[in-house]
Amino acid sequence: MRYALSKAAWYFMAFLAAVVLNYFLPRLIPGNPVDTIVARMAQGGGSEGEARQQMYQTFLREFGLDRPPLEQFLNYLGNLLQGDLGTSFGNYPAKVADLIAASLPWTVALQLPAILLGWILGNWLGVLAAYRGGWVDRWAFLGFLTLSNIPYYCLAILLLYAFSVALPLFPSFGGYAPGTTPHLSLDFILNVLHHYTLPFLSLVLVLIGGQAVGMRSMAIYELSADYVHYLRSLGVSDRRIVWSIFRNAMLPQVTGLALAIGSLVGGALLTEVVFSYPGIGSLLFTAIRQNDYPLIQGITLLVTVAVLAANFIIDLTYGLIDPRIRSAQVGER
Amino acid sequence: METLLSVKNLCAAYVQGGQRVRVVDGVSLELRRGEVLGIAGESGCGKSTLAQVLALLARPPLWVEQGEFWLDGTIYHLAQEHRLSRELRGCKVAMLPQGALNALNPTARIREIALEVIRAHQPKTTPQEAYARTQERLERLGLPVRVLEAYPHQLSGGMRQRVVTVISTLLNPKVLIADEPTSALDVSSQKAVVKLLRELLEQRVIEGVIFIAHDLPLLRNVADRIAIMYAGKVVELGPSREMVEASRHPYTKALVEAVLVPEPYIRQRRVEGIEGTPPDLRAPPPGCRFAPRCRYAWARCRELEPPPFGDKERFAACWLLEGMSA
Amino acid sequence: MNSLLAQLLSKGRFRVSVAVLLLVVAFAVLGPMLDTRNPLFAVGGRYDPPSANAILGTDVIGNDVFLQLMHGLGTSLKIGLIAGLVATAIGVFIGTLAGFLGGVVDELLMGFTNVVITIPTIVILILLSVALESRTLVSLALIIGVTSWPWTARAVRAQTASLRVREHVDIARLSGASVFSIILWEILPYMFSYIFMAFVLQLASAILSEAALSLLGLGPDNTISLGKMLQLAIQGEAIRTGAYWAFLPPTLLLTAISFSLLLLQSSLDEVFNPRLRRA
Amino acid sequence: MKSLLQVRALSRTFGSGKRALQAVKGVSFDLAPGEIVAVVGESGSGKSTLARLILRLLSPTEGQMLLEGQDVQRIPLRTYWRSVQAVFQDPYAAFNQFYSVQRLLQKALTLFGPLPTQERKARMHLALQSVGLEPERILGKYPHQLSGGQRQRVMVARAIMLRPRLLVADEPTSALDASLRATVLNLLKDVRQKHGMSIIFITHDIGQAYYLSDRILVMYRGEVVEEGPVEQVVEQSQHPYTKRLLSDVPRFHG
Repeated sequence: MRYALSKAAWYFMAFLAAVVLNYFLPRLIPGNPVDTIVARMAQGGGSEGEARQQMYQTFLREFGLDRPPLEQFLNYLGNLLQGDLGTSFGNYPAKVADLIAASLPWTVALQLPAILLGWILGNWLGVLAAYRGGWVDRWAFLGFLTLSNIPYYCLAILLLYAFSVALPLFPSFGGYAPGTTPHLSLDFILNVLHHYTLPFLSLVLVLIGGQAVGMRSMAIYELSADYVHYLRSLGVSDRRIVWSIFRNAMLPQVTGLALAIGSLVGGALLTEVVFSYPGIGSLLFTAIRQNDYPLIQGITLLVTVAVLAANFIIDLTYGLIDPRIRSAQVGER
Repeated sequence: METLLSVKNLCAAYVQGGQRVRVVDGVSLELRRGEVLGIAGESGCGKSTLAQVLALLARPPLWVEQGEFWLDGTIYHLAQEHRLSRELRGCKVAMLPQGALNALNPTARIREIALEVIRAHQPKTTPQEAYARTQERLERLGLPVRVLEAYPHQLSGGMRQRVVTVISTLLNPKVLIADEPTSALDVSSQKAVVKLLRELLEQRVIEGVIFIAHDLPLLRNVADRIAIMYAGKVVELGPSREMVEASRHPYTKALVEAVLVPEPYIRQRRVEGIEGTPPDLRAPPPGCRFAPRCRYAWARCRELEPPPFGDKERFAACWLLEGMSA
Repeated sequence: MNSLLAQLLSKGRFRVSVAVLLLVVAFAVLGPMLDTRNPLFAVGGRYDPPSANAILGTDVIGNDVFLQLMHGLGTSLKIGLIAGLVATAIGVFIGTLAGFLGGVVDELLMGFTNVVITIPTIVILILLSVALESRTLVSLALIIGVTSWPWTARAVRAQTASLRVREHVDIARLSGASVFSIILWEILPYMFSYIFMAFVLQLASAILSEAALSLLGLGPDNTISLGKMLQLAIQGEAIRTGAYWAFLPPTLLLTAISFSLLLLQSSLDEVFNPRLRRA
Repeated sequence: MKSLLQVRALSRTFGSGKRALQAVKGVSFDLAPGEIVAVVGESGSGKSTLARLILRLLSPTEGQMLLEGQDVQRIPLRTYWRSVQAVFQDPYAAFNQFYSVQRLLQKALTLFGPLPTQERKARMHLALQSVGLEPERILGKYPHQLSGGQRQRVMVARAIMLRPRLLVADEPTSALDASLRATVLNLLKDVRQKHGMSIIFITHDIGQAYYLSDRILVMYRGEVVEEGPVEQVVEQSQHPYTKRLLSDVPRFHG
């Protein structure tokens, strides 16, 4: 219990640090931030005249620049607690929270299946390679290594060029055909899947490679452990031994899965950018181009919270899964 | 007495990078039914490698070059049968390793490990049956049943080693190969493990033990007979008491003399260790391998390898003994 | 030491990765020496295909792709090098201090490290980059370095903590050595191979981070880098218009660098940690 | 006779709260100049913690130590370590594998501040010779080029080169083959004879304690449960723990 509380305390501090960073960094821009921001936005081709004036007033209020600094911060925290992330510059007067809510499902739908499938297939293939050994292992390992070492956005670019430009099998942008509105029909679903294939593949291949490389080396490491020799000495078959190894090696891999899910939102922003696929990544890309600070802040905060939550859950459950952690050592040596 | 296990002219070598280092060189031994045979020597004398070979665990880079292996009347040619049926391991010969903590899967409970071992040979055993058998065995040996639910790290060092002993003998192997099973333990835990081994022999769970250790006083108490190894060869063999009280080989004598025990004679004189180190087995010296460290060595020792003098019950390989009848 | 080198050289993976890296570095160092033209100066029209004039064609604004590649590669490598060194140095510093001193210092430093670890790097990168008025090569490299040390610190701490209780450290203390001298002479030599591998990983990840940031539109100003080339190509629709010469070279080069660095790391890992080798 | 070292109610606790572990509990004893005292105990008895406390590699939670009547807290560490040195269990681990014997010895000599090269050389040679090693052949060697016995000899040479008044030997033989143990213990005996230094010999092996020491302290769960001259403790032990310990040691002769 003390363990859980102290962990919670550390995570709360991390969260506070993130919020503080999130709050102060954009305010480090010299001068009156609202002036600067609106001016910068105007360069990016914003609105004119009265609309500009109205925006100016909104942001002045949101930033609360007429108040003392501490009050500004508390004000920000208050809004945050109510789920109010402010108003977007770029898509004025849309609320940041609404924009994010509209994009998030696309990101989750793209990444969650990719992470799960990549994790399952990758671990399975990794153990298989380690167990088989010989040339199977050598070539499989080389394959995994290649896949896992390609930067995921480079693979995305290569796939996009190969299968939608050079060989036009798949659409080259968007989440569904332009001009259609999302509705529930077989046609539309097929259309969505058609758009989904390439981005999904580009993620899943890299994930399989990474998981398999990790799992393989862990399995090989375990294969030379004393307890494996002991089981072997008592006639336990290699097949059964691989099972125990798999179980032992899975523990760290489970945390990997949780982390991957936690960092899902911020993990592959560029896939969406490359494929012009709707989602958080594309949203952020546009926000950065338009200097849309409230939106950028909202997204980074979301990414942080997701990662923190995943880490916190891992820390709490890891002790339950692994008996070795449960009994911490006392004393210096 | 009846012979349970015997090896004849066993040679084993590590082969790596084109280099062949023979660490077990022409060893012949017999283990009788109901007996504990001790094997002693300094580190690097080949006793642990011998244990690996006897437990049928030799795998590259360790190769068995030659040797007959008789077990309960059946012969196995170790050099050819590399994948020597895993059915033998655990069932006919079982290994009792040194570090019990590392020998047990850290994430498995003791009952899960026991189940794994039983299922390796009787695949249809249900967890309940395995549990009941292990429980019964623990009770019969006077060990607490609660260890079944424990994880390895939750047991004390001494208890862990006894639990490993029980797991190794779950399938009633004929021969137990114990490789320094007590070296990491305190004397009281040592005693408990030794008592357990005796118990297992008396209850006929196992029929013979080969006990490998560097600790002569311990072997003197555990083993019925002791073989002394030096540089891959057995240099002397005999009943435990005689080996200590009336050893023949200068190496055995030096080992016995270097022993420090809380017995009054120790404080009355200066105890000397053995100078020098065992030879490099990549280039063993010609003649007697102990000659470079031997007080009594003369020219012949450095040229010709001494054969065993005596009979197969009591022999020593030293030129000093030539002409002495057994 | 020599036997380690011999082991490394006998590994195909090691030889391939070192060869690729040498070629890449030679291209980045020698290229701009031989061809001194300004890469930010247009030499042709929009997406001119490869020709004698520009061997890899031109990009969306008419710049010579080959020339940009040489200079962009240099920028990317510089950023990777600076960021990798900074991250490794901070990580080693914090890790050894926490691991060696233990107690409250350890708890505070590791607490801090865990806070930094859990805040996603990309977030800090984005926020810092947004806040900067202008992003130079050096400032970008520093930002990447300052945000990516925690993993190194954690691993170095674990290693230090296990080295600290070794007897030669006690012997050094009994010879009157100071904390600083013990860390320097008794701990670090044992971790040298490990730190080098950590640096290789940091280098690779820093180069990729630069590319990722540039792709999001947060690359260094007034210069060209592999990431910025990609961003220009994507924004300029090079992929969809089939101007492969504008995006394939930086993509393949990034892949080759990342691949060979990680390959190098994995072959080093196998030599330094014999248990990973197959019997 | 005046005591060299007086240990008074020394305690050390690790951790705090429920997890607290008192490794050493109120240990007191005196050590005369030139005396060899063995501290015998099984693993977890706190004997190694006691050794580290005496070496001041660890600070006590309670208690006091006096070296020649002076509270050790008042003695600067570097001065203290000129008087109190150590030999450890694993002679391989006690070496930094990157440095030669010469460098190991030279580092130890820095405790005396700057010394002329001639003087340093002379001291190193003398120390190595007194443990039966040839300086010319050993000084340039790296630990992996030495045998286990040679390594432990070098560690003893390092300690006696500093001419300490007290040598703490923490299980100096347990990583060595049985055939080498007597050799190392004899070395310690001779060192005492020649230099008159006191030795605290930490061991789990009552046989070795019996051979080497004048007095024995038996430790059990952090406390000294029995103390006395060797013959008395071994032949007429009083405490049930000591009796059990002795009865569990396998008989060798008879």
